[in-house]
Amino acid sequence: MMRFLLLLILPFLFTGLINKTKALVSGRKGASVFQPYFDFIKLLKKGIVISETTSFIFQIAPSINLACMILAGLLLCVFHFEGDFILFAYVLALGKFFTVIGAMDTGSSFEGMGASREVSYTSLVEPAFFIIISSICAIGHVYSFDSLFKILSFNHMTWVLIVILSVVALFLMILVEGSRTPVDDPTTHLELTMIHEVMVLDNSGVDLGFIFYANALKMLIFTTLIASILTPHSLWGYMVVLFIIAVLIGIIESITARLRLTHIIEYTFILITLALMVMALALLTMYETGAKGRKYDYFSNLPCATSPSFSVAKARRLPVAVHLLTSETDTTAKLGKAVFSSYAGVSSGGMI
Amino acid sequence: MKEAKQMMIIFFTSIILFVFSGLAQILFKEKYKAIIFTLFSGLATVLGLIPTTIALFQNKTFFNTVNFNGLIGNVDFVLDPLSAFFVLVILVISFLAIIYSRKYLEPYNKKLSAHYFFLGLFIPAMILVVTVQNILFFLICWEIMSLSSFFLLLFDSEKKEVRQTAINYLITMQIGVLFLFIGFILLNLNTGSLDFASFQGHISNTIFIFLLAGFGIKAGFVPFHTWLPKAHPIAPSHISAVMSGVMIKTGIYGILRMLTFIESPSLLLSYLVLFIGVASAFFGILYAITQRDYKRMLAYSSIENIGLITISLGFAMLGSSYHNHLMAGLGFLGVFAHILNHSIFKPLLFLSAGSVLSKTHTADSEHLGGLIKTMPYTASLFLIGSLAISALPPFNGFISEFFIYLAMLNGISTDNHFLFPILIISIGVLAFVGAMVLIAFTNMFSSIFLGKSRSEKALKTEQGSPISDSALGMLIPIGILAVFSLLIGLFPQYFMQIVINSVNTFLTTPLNFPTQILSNISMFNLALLITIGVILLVRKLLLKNKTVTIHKTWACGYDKPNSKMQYSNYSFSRPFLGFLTPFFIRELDFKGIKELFPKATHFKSKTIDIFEYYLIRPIINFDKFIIQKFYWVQSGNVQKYLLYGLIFLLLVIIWVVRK
Amino acid sequence: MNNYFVFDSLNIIFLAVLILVTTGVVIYQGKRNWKYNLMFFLFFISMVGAILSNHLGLTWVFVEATTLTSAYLIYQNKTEYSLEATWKYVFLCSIGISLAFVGIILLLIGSNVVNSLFYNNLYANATIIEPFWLKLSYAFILVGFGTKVGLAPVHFWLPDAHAEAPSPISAMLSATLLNSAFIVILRYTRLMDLAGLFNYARILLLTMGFLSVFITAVYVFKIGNYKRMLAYSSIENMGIIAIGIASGGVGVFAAIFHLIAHSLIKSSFFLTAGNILHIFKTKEVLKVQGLIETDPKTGWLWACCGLFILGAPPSPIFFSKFLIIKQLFIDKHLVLAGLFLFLITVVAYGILRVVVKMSFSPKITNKRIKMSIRNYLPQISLLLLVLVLGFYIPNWLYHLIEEAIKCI
Amino acid sequence: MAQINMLRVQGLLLCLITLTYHQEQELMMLLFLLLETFMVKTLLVPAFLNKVALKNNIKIDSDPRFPHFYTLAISSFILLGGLLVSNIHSEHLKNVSTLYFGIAISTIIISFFFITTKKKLITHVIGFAMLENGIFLLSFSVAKEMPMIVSVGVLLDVFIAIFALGLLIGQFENHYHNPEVCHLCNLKDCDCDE
Repeated sequence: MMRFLLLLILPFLFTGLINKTKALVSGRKGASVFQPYFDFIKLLKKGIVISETTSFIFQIAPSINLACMILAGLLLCVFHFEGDFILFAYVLALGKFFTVIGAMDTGSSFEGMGASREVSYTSLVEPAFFIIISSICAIGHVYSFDSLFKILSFNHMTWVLIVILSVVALFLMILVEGSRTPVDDPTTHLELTMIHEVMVLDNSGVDLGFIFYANALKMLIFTTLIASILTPHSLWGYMVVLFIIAVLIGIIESITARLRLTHIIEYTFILITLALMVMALALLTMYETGAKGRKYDYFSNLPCATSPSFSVAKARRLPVAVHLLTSETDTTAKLGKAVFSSYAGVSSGGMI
Repeated sequence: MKEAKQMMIIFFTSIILFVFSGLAQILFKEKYKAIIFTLFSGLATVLGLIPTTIALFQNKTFFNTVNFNGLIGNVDFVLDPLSAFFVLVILVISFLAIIYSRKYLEPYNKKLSAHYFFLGLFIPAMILVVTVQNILFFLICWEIMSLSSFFLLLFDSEKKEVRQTAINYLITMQIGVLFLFIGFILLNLNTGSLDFASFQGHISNTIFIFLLAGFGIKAGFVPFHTWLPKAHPIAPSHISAVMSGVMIKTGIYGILRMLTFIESPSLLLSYLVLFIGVASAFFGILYAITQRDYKRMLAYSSIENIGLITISLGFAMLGSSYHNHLMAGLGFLGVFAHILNHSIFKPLLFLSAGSVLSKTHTADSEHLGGLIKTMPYTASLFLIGSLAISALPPFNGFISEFFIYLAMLNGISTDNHFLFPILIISIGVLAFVGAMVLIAFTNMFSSIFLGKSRSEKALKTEQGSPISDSALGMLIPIGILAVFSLLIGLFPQYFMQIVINSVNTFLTTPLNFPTQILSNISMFNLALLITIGVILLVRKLLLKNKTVTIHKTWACGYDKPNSKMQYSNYSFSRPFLGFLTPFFIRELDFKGIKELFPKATHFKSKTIDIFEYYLIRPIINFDKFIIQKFYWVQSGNVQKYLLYGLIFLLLVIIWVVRK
Repeated sequence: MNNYFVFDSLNIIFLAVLILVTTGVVIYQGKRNWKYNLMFFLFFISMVGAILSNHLGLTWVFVEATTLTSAYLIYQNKTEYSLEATWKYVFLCSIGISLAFVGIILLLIGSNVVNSLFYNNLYANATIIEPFWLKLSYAFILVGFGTKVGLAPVHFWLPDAHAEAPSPISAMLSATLLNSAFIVILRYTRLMDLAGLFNYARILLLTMGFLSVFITAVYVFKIGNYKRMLAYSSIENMGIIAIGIASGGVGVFAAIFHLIAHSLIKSSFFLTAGNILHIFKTKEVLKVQGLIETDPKTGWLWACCGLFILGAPPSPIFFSKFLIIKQLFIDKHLVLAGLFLFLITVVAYGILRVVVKMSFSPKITNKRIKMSIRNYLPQISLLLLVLVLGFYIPNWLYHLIEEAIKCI
Repeated sequence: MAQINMLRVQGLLLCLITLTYHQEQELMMLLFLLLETFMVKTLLVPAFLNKVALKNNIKIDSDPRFPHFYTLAISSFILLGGLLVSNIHSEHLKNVSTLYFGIAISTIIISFFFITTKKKLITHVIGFAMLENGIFLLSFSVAKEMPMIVSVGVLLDVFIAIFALGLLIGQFENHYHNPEVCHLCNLKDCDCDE
């Protein structure tokens, strides 16, 4: 619950942190980390301009999008049941649906362009998300976020690898879904190269505020997901992860250029690759645990608590992050390197 | 026993009443035909619903044996939960379509006798198909269903394209029947009986594959789907709704009915079904994205949904094969839930698309746009349909997809090292398909209803006055479907009870209905609606006393944007389709812009189904090629005729003498 | 002493069909001149003779007589084309029938001891007849009477004659004449069966049957003349019946059933074609448009006949095709079954294309041509009969066919 | 016309054969056969054909592509083949008079040869008459009698057939001068051939 409240409060701090980092890296002092809050409040106070082409869709779309993000956060932090991550993904999709048709409602060629790009480039995120989550679920025989976070500790190298790959994949998803460099450049001034920003060209006032809020919230939701995987219980841990990721995004935005549009699809293919790696590792774990012919009814009870044959469940509950610091992780490093080098290879494609 | 008899009498009365209503309207004047037909078929629907609901909700089986002399012999008519479920869907959806048809057909100014007569055959034929338990009678009903729908397709028969497509449809159905022929004959040889009841344990893999092909052609499995996108655009919209919403599911019914006779399906079959499902879902939605004709696009989307149903069926079968009962149960739950849901939101979409068509007279989305201002109700209903079909909460489409995911997740816990990666990849494909549905429907909804109108002609009636929204007679049936769509999404824990008895006919131990999960979803969906309401309220409060300026769309400084510069259907989907090129063929007709002062040029693109291109066309061409080789035989020369006969005789004589 | 004419279950069925169809045709064609009536009567009588006769030689005489009596009827239109068709018909059929006579003589060579051409004598002594001559004679009989039946590869007169004859006569030719020649083949096949040569007979029948269906598939694929299309469809159906007879077992039942249904449907089909010819004055498919709008009754009759002849239920042809395929499966002739299915699909495509095009296209003429009730009544009543047969076969008919099978 | 004369000779020969080769046949039957061969086959049919030919101004069936010499040679070879067949002592042929059998077969084949190579329609009718003669001889070689009624029927049929064909040739004359077989190619399904 606490996390959910933080989630609702912190989005603008997150973007503020990113902006601050970028400013610092580029040698400026930069605005305060709380600047986005001020912007938001200012936007809420303003009146709005509506295009004559638009219909009611245009006016309700930002609000619905925001509602979807809030409820997605609710699902992630508070409201857990079997299969909640499916609902999670589809609620995010509902938000996207309305953002897109809201943009199309203006009849502007630029916003159509943005909408078209948005749906195209994020189309691979959902499959990757599902493959990763269900692979992890499969090994743990769990079907909800909370139990997923519970089982994600380790007593084995493969587990560590799984967690790392998942976190990397989720981090890449933040960049795609949040429209950050290298997929999109939020600070660009050329509409032809934009994705997310160009979709909201016509929104103003409250609606624009909602859109900013929803977008920041979306990034934070994915960040929270990462944080919950790494430190499921500690609130301070959560804050730390949040901080690290914001700074990381800031640094990446400072040192890389955005990709050529034709290469973005290739970039999102990395997500699928990572997801399939997670699946392969999960398969490996299945071989190792060798639990066969186990019958169980998941409606009645949760396996991680009761199933005696499940070795991971009985493992020490040590946060993975700690493990990362203490143990030798050659393989991990290699794998990480491979992932990042492929990513770098793609990014060298350059601008549009 | 007595109750069963009474129920079956009511049931038969309902069927006869349908046929009668088709006949009765012939006697009346053109003006009253629709009303008469609606009244009688309404009565028939109500009558039919009595035994159906009792069978479905009280988990009862009614049956009656009718003796047809001679070839057919005794025919069992059975209303068990499985049949009753389909009958329920057929009755309700057909009746809504009939109500809709009255206003829809009004502007056509045509003789309606034939149309309603065949509609009066089509509906009972579908009902009989799902209740009859005898090979021959089943095939008869099946053929009557195909034939009457063929005549219904011929409504606009002045157009050559309509006639060609209708023939194509009937021939494809004929090929399907031939597969069924083979399958049923093989079964009949095994059992020596025409009764379905005797099939228990006799359905071998070969037989099942033949039947799968036969039923699959009706259902629209890839690669047998090519009739579907052709047939739907030419059919009157309420017929498309019934065909897509109900008729193609009779193919699924056939497969399900056959499955009841199989103890535990073999792995080969299960994986085959799963594979077909995945292929249908993927290709269906891919081609849906490439279409600019919205009825074609909806037809392709039906293929995708049939694919989802089949995927779920595949999981159910895998569950039974691997003895994972929960997976099997959830799989079947997914099958029935999705059949139910699809038969709600697809007619919803087809009917609202029909409203657009009847007002604008064009099915090409590239000529539309901005209709939401002139037709707000139709637009909203289409939006609800789009949301539901994209499986977005809080509408019903999500519920069934949720079951499919759950079945899949449960399958993973089977701990089979072969099943695991296949299931995970299926999840990936399913999620990707979900993303593609989103693209397809945002695209179609936007290009029909949003933005500015792309063609002035589409916004005017024939008299030249601006078009208005559809008549209430058309909006109400669509509205009912939309309400169902929302209600099922909001309260799945109650509505999904409809299918539980049907699901249990496939399971040895009854499925533990996931009420808890569904009520969680229900709570969540309610919360979602409330949140949206609250935020909209907040927005309204914030905007109080603020200036709301109406202005032109910001075109990044460009001063004279026009409607042609909007993102069109084609341009919207282009970036996405860019990286799926191997899966479809796009023929471009574009000369390019040349010279300093270019002359007028044109651009035309056409998307071709690869199955049509690489599978169907070569077969047709090959036939033509072979057949043309023999045209010389009938040359008109008597001497040659005689010679052919003599040569034949000579060959036979030589053969006899040599032996 | 044997009777030259007998009644048994088999020829009663044929006779019933003959009478039904003839009644329909007579009602349809109305009043004609005495010469026509006389020839029509003689034609009818010779068919009755051919059906009822119990003697191979006598049957031959009657079958040849049908050719000669119908020649005049075919030549009614007195055009260049009808002349050509009549010539081909008389010439090819006479030669064919002569070959059949050779077949009879060959049978006599083989059946030295028997020296009788009564069917029951032949059946009784079937095993004594030398197989070599029996086989040869069967080949000649098949080619000979096959010419009349219209089995490929000796079917060539058929499309010409059917297309050029007046429609009532085409109906008679297709629905009755072919049957009366077929009955000889049926009876002869029975002899082969009794002599233990059924396998040989079946190979020949199957060959001719498949050739017939194939020929139809080839030509209806791109047909330009709707009466020729009907003629080809007759060839196809005769082929199907031959296949049914050849496959034996339940296929024989199917064949008889098919024969009945085909006669009833095809006669009404041809009579409807007569209506169309009357309205449009052309036999070309391309020039006939909008039948249903121009004349709804004819249009719907045309569409229904088209569907029924292709075996759309509740047409009995649906059952017969089902049963024939089943029999092919029972005998494990999987390739043949596949071929059969393929060919009937091609034929269905060809015929449907034409029928739908003619019936449902937009109309071109606005003139209304009045036709009397007798131009519809026969077709409607025949089709209703077919419809009833499709849903409900009365027990007595079922048994009659069962009995008839025993005569084969 | 030479061919019609040939038909007459054939008829006469058949008549002589009937006279010489009668076995224990009834007198009625013998008389009937004599009548048939002499009256119908020798006199009536050729006379009728002659009349048709004269009326329609048909003189000679000449085809530069296929000279009479070859017809003669090939016919002779067929006849030779027929004679060879008659010398086969096969078990199958034990109850057949082989000479007549062989000649009958060669007559039938020659008549088919005539029909399939000649162009004039009248020649086809002559060929048909020849075919019937061959068949008559064939039935004779089997030496089994048909019932009287059948024989009469056969005779009647054949005669009417020839009569009808002759009449039809007369009709052709109204449409074409000198009817040939190539005039009869109007009824076909496509123009793929010729």
